[in-house]
Amino acid sequence: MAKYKMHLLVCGGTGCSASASAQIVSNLNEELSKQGLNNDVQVILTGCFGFCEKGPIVKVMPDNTFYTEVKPEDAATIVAEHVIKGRKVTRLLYTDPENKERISDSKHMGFYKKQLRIALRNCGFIDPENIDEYVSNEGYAAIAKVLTEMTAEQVIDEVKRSGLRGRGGGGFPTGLKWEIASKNHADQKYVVCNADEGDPGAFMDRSILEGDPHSVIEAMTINGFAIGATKGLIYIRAEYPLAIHRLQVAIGQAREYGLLGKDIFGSGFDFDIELRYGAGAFVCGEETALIHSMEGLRGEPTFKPPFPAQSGYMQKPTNVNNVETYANIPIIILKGADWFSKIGTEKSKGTKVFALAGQINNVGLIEVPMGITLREVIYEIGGGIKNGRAFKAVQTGGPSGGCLTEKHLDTPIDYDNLIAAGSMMGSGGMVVMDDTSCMVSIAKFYLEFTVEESCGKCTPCRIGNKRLSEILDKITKGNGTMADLEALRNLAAVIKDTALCGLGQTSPNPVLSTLDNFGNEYLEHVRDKKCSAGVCKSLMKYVIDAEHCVGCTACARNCPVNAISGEKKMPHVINTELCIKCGACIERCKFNAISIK
Amino acid sequence: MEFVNIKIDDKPVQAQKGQMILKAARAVGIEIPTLCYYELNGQQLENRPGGCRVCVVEVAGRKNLAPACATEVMEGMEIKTHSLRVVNARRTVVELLLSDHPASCLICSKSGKCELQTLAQKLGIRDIPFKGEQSMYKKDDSPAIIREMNKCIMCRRCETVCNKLQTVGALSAVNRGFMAVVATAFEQDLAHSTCTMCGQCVQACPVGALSEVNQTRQVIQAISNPAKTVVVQTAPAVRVALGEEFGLEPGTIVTGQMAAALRRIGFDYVFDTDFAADLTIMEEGTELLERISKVMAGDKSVRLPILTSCCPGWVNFFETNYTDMLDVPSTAKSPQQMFGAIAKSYWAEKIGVKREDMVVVSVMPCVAKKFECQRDEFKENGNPDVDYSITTRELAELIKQFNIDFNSLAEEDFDNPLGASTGAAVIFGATGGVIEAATRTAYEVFTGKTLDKVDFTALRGLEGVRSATVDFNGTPIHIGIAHGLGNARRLLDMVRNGEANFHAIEVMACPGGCVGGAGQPFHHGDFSKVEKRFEAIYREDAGKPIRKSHENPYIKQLYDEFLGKPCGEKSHHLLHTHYFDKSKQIEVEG
Amino acid sequence: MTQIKSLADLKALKTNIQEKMDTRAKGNKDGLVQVKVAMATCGIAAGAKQVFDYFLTESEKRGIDIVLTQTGCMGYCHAEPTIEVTVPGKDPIVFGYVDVKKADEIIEKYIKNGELVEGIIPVNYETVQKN
Amino acid sequence: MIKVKLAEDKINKIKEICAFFSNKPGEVINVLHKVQGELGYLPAEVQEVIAKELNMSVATVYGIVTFYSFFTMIPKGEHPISICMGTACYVRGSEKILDEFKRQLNIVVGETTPDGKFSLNCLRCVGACGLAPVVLIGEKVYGRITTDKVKEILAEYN
Repeated sequence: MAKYKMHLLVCGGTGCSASASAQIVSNLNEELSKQGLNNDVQVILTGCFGFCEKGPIVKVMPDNTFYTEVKPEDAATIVAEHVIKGRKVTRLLYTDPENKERISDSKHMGFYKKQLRIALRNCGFIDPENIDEYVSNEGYAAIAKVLTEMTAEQVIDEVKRSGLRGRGGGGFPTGLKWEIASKNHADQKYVVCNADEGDPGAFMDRSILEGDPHSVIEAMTINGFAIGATKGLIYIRAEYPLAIHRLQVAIGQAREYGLLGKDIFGSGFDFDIELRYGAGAFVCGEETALIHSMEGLRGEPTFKPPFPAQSGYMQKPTNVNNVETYANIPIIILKGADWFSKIGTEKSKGTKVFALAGQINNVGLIEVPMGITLREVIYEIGGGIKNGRAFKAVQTGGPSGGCLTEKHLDTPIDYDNLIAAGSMMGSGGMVVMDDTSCMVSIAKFYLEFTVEESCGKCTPCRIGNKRLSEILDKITKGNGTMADLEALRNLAAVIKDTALCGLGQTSPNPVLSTLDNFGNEYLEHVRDKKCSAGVCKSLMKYVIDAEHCVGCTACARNCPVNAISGEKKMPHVINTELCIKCGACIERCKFNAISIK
Repeated sequence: MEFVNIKIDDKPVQAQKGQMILKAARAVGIEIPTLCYYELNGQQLENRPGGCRVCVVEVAGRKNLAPACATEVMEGMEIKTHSLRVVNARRTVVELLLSDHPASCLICSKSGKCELQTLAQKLGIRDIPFKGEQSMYKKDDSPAIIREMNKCIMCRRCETVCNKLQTVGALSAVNRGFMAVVATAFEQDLAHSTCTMCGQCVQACPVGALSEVNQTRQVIQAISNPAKTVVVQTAPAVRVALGEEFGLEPGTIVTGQMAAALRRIGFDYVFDTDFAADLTIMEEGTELLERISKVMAGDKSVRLPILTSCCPGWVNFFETNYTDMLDVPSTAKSPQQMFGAIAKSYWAEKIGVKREDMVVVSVMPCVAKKFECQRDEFKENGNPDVDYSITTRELAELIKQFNIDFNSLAEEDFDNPLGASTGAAVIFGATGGVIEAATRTAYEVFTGKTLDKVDFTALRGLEGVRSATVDFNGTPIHIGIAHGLGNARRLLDMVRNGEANFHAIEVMACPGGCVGGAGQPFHHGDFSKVEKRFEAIYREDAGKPIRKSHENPYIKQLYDEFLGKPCGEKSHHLLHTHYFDKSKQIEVEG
Repeated sequence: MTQIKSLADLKALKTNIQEKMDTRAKGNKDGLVQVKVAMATCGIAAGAKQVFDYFLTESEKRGIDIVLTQTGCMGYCHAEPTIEVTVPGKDPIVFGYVDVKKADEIIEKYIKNGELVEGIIPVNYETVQKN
Repeated sequence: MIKVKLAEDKINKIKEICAFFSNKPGEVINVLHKVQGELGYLPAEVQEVIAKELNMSVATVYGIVTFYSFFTMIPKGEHPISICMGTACYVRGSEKILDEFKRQLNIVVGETTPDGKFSLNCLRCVGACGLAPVVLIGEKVYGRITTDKVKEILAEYN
């Protein structure tokens, strides 16, 4: 078999496929065989390049030429010019919008890549269970620098100037948090890594711990030095066995190298880390609840002040940061605050990792600079909506966040803009929804989550959220009234205003944001008793279209409750009294004769 | 003291630095309603979970409302306690609580004294806009305490009292979210838990979720049964608290009106537990002196200190937690039980009534007494020495049921002989009182000298753990005192670990002693009421013509006619008891 | 393992490791093929462990020298399991939806022959330069 | 005296675990994790022993066990089934999958089938969002599930 001299990579991502990438492949193959080059050049369809805006994309290897907006009829030119004559097809090259220059080598057009990996810099590159690989990638160079060249004040100053804000959701300035903890004097202080990632649909912390555990260990050590703590604790979900295993391995290796323990780098500074396990309580992501859980108590939040920086774990000053925040620290120390603060927006520096999920083509873990727009995330990186359906909303911030819609697509993503839009950054879950999602049901889903995860300590969260979810349930069952809509809004406002902890205070956000952005959908449920998305079972009716039904009996045979009747080869009928709306009949019908009304 | 300048409702206020908004406001007469907040001033007990959110206030510059109970005053703070936003939020919070609370106020034991009911009235709530699922729990009928957790509002007062004040650990918050409730381990009945029935949870509960087993009906039935001779005894602490139920100031002494009311209700004999308290001193005092002299003589079979055993909550506590020390407490029964035993033997014989035709009712400041009188060892052929034990609150209820105008009653005396008592008996109602009463008698017996001054002020006070040494004419007697079971645990642990040496220790389960008992009128966290009752106890003592138990002429008569001598054979049978190991032990299965 | 007690120790260790890596992977005609399997929870859930084991046994059976390592999440959850293959002298290529069948194809076609197979995931991110 | 009965090996195992954590009440969550790992679940008797060893009230232990959803007092089925109800799975129809499992097994969430073979539970996000909707049976992950696959998946265990 021949070894190919050249490869033509044609983007087969959904966005590009829609604009005829299959045609491009076949045209290219046709041209190549005409020229007798089939054995020298291989054409292959690939996954999405993440540049759908300029698709379809054809990349020529090994010279890395990157053709954009290629049409099937360009195939002949590419073969004739580039493959045979070795001349790049200038008109298909990407034009830099800044200086209007055509760029031929994709190595010089990294900027098209919307993603920048800082926190995830080592994930997927190094073997997380081999400390040597971390070290060879500048690992532990930051703590070395800190312990041999810097004072605690300088470290705090560097982190402050970088503009890094907490990646766990709240966005509190990390440097400031460290400074407060450093100023509270005590015989013992603690550094805590919050790895109790609980947002359903967010898994970046787990990925970092599984892919790059040493970066967190190194950062916690830096944190310990900065605030004067010698003990670190990682509070991690018990549901993450692999992350726990990799952390244990990493801590063991760091100890062997003397990077944890006594007298690190001969500096006289001691630091060590222990693991503490969560046990399935979302509220333990809240720092006071987390601390109580580590102390062996029910994970109930307590009011602040006192803040953990004053009185935290074992009543000692404690600094709590989340995994992603820590993952940024070593590189900030190495490359400096100035470098970091150039990335992102004015008030939100650096990058944010998002877990892109839901009805989107490229479900995945992405890291983007702050200030990117939702449109870029969804349509470029995410490759657009699955099955070519219409975009409806994207939910950020998990149960504490809200839904963003069409009108927010071009809003730059940062802490403050998301809050202004009625959502929040949260830990970085980003769930994309299409027109098959019912927004009332989505609000109900989140409220049911909050009800289940509420600790039950304060009235607004314990009873208020329960009532909110009951009203939503009533609406999805078709029993809602206009007064209920009013009640939802008022109750939501009081819960926000009176709940004890962050979980309670933000729990009405999914309701408020869907009310604001999809008010008509609520009205439709309440007034017209209709659910356009076809989600709310009580508001749906399954009917068989007599014109399309051929009487194959497939539906009747598969109906679990025998609600479908009819003679063979005659149109069937669904008894709506018996129908449980399970959808089994629709799945079985080969004639599209069954529909939801 | 440092101060900060703040504004509350536009009024400039100088508040103590470090103080919470709630207290700063109360100090200047601005009332902010609370529900979960519960403090026993001076008893190191504070329940401040910040959970009910009723006390929220608006603080300028803060994005959400602040709980006044848990927000510290800061220089320049501007606070609005009753803005529209605050009142709306407070109202919604109370409406939410009501939406998960049975609206059975008409028949609720707490009706009229319920803090939630009062709050709903104050806020003018006439409708509960939120309908939905209500929490349902099985009713728990223990021998003394009823738990109807459908009514629980998760204020956590009971949990805090049970764990922090009493260190009993019977209760904990369980489950979470809407399902969260305070319960025993595995949500069993209290009877199957480590509960001591001290009832401080009942005293603390702002609503009707926790209440005592009410026996007023049984009492009325007994009284109206002509075949029964119904005898009533009243504990010392009742007379200084009962008046509160009729609008009198805490600490008002109503002994005479109480005796009169009991007669109006129809009790055949109105006696006094104080008589039995004097008897207790005779027995316990003798036992104390016997043990001291044996120890002094080098007898290794007896141990010191001797622990008082009047308090049934305390007895339950050591039977569960100090099973290695079951030989240490005095074997003397409590005054309630001594009274019952004497009434159903000596007195029944004397008036020619058969034991089974006599009904003994006790009025107690206590919930645990209900449990005590049901103990098997206090029964003869199934017939209890004390048939019914009712609380101060239940007595008030009876008086109201009989439409007696309590405040206009003329004072009457107790009947004799079992109604006669000394000042030493009265002080049983306050922490330190039993041991002081015992000291008055033991001193004279031990030294053979007459006490000039009967007031042992060193033994008095409201500090949780106290100790004093009394000079018995050259022999120093070390005395320890604890009230509140948490304090008792601290003291007992010191004894167990050999860190403290005492001859005698008095323990009362409730803070302040019986004056702060769980059966007393609800103080709703205002401990100054208990302090006033405490002071009244000593006033009552000071006003008594006889102040030493052994000088009570009817006690002398009882020994002469019936018992013989203290700690004699008859006493041993009637007036002494023994203790059981109620601890949990892990055992290998199979 | 020796303890790292100074900055110099750390630098020496780093140089040592990097040299080892260079000799086994870079430019060198006789360099080895590197295969990294993304083995975070999602990858493993999708079957990455089987793929890893397959490469391990098959490379031996078929007499191809490869450096096989595990790594963390590459971010392409939609295409799990994912692997990265670096043939000496060529840019690393990421393949998605790798099962045992695809792994066989990758060994036979790409590793042995330089022929690409379907399932390539173009790397769509930049990674920060660490120094 | 109230007797709490438990098999000797279990008592010893629990005591050993408690001792490993120095019998400190603050370590109760670690202890519960380990004990559940060993015994599969945390029945009342087991909590009694833990409370005694750590010198804390059994009500407190129970309060902790009931707070954290990871701890269970009911033995799980031979093949515990967990349906991911994370957002990504939810928007891709995990509720329908759950309904189908309930229908096939004729149990509700939190129950175990009478033969002890299967138990059904929900969990929040296993982090395999790319494979949504996801179901776990024991350690095995099933991704991209549809309702009609439920029957055949269950058949694997019969």
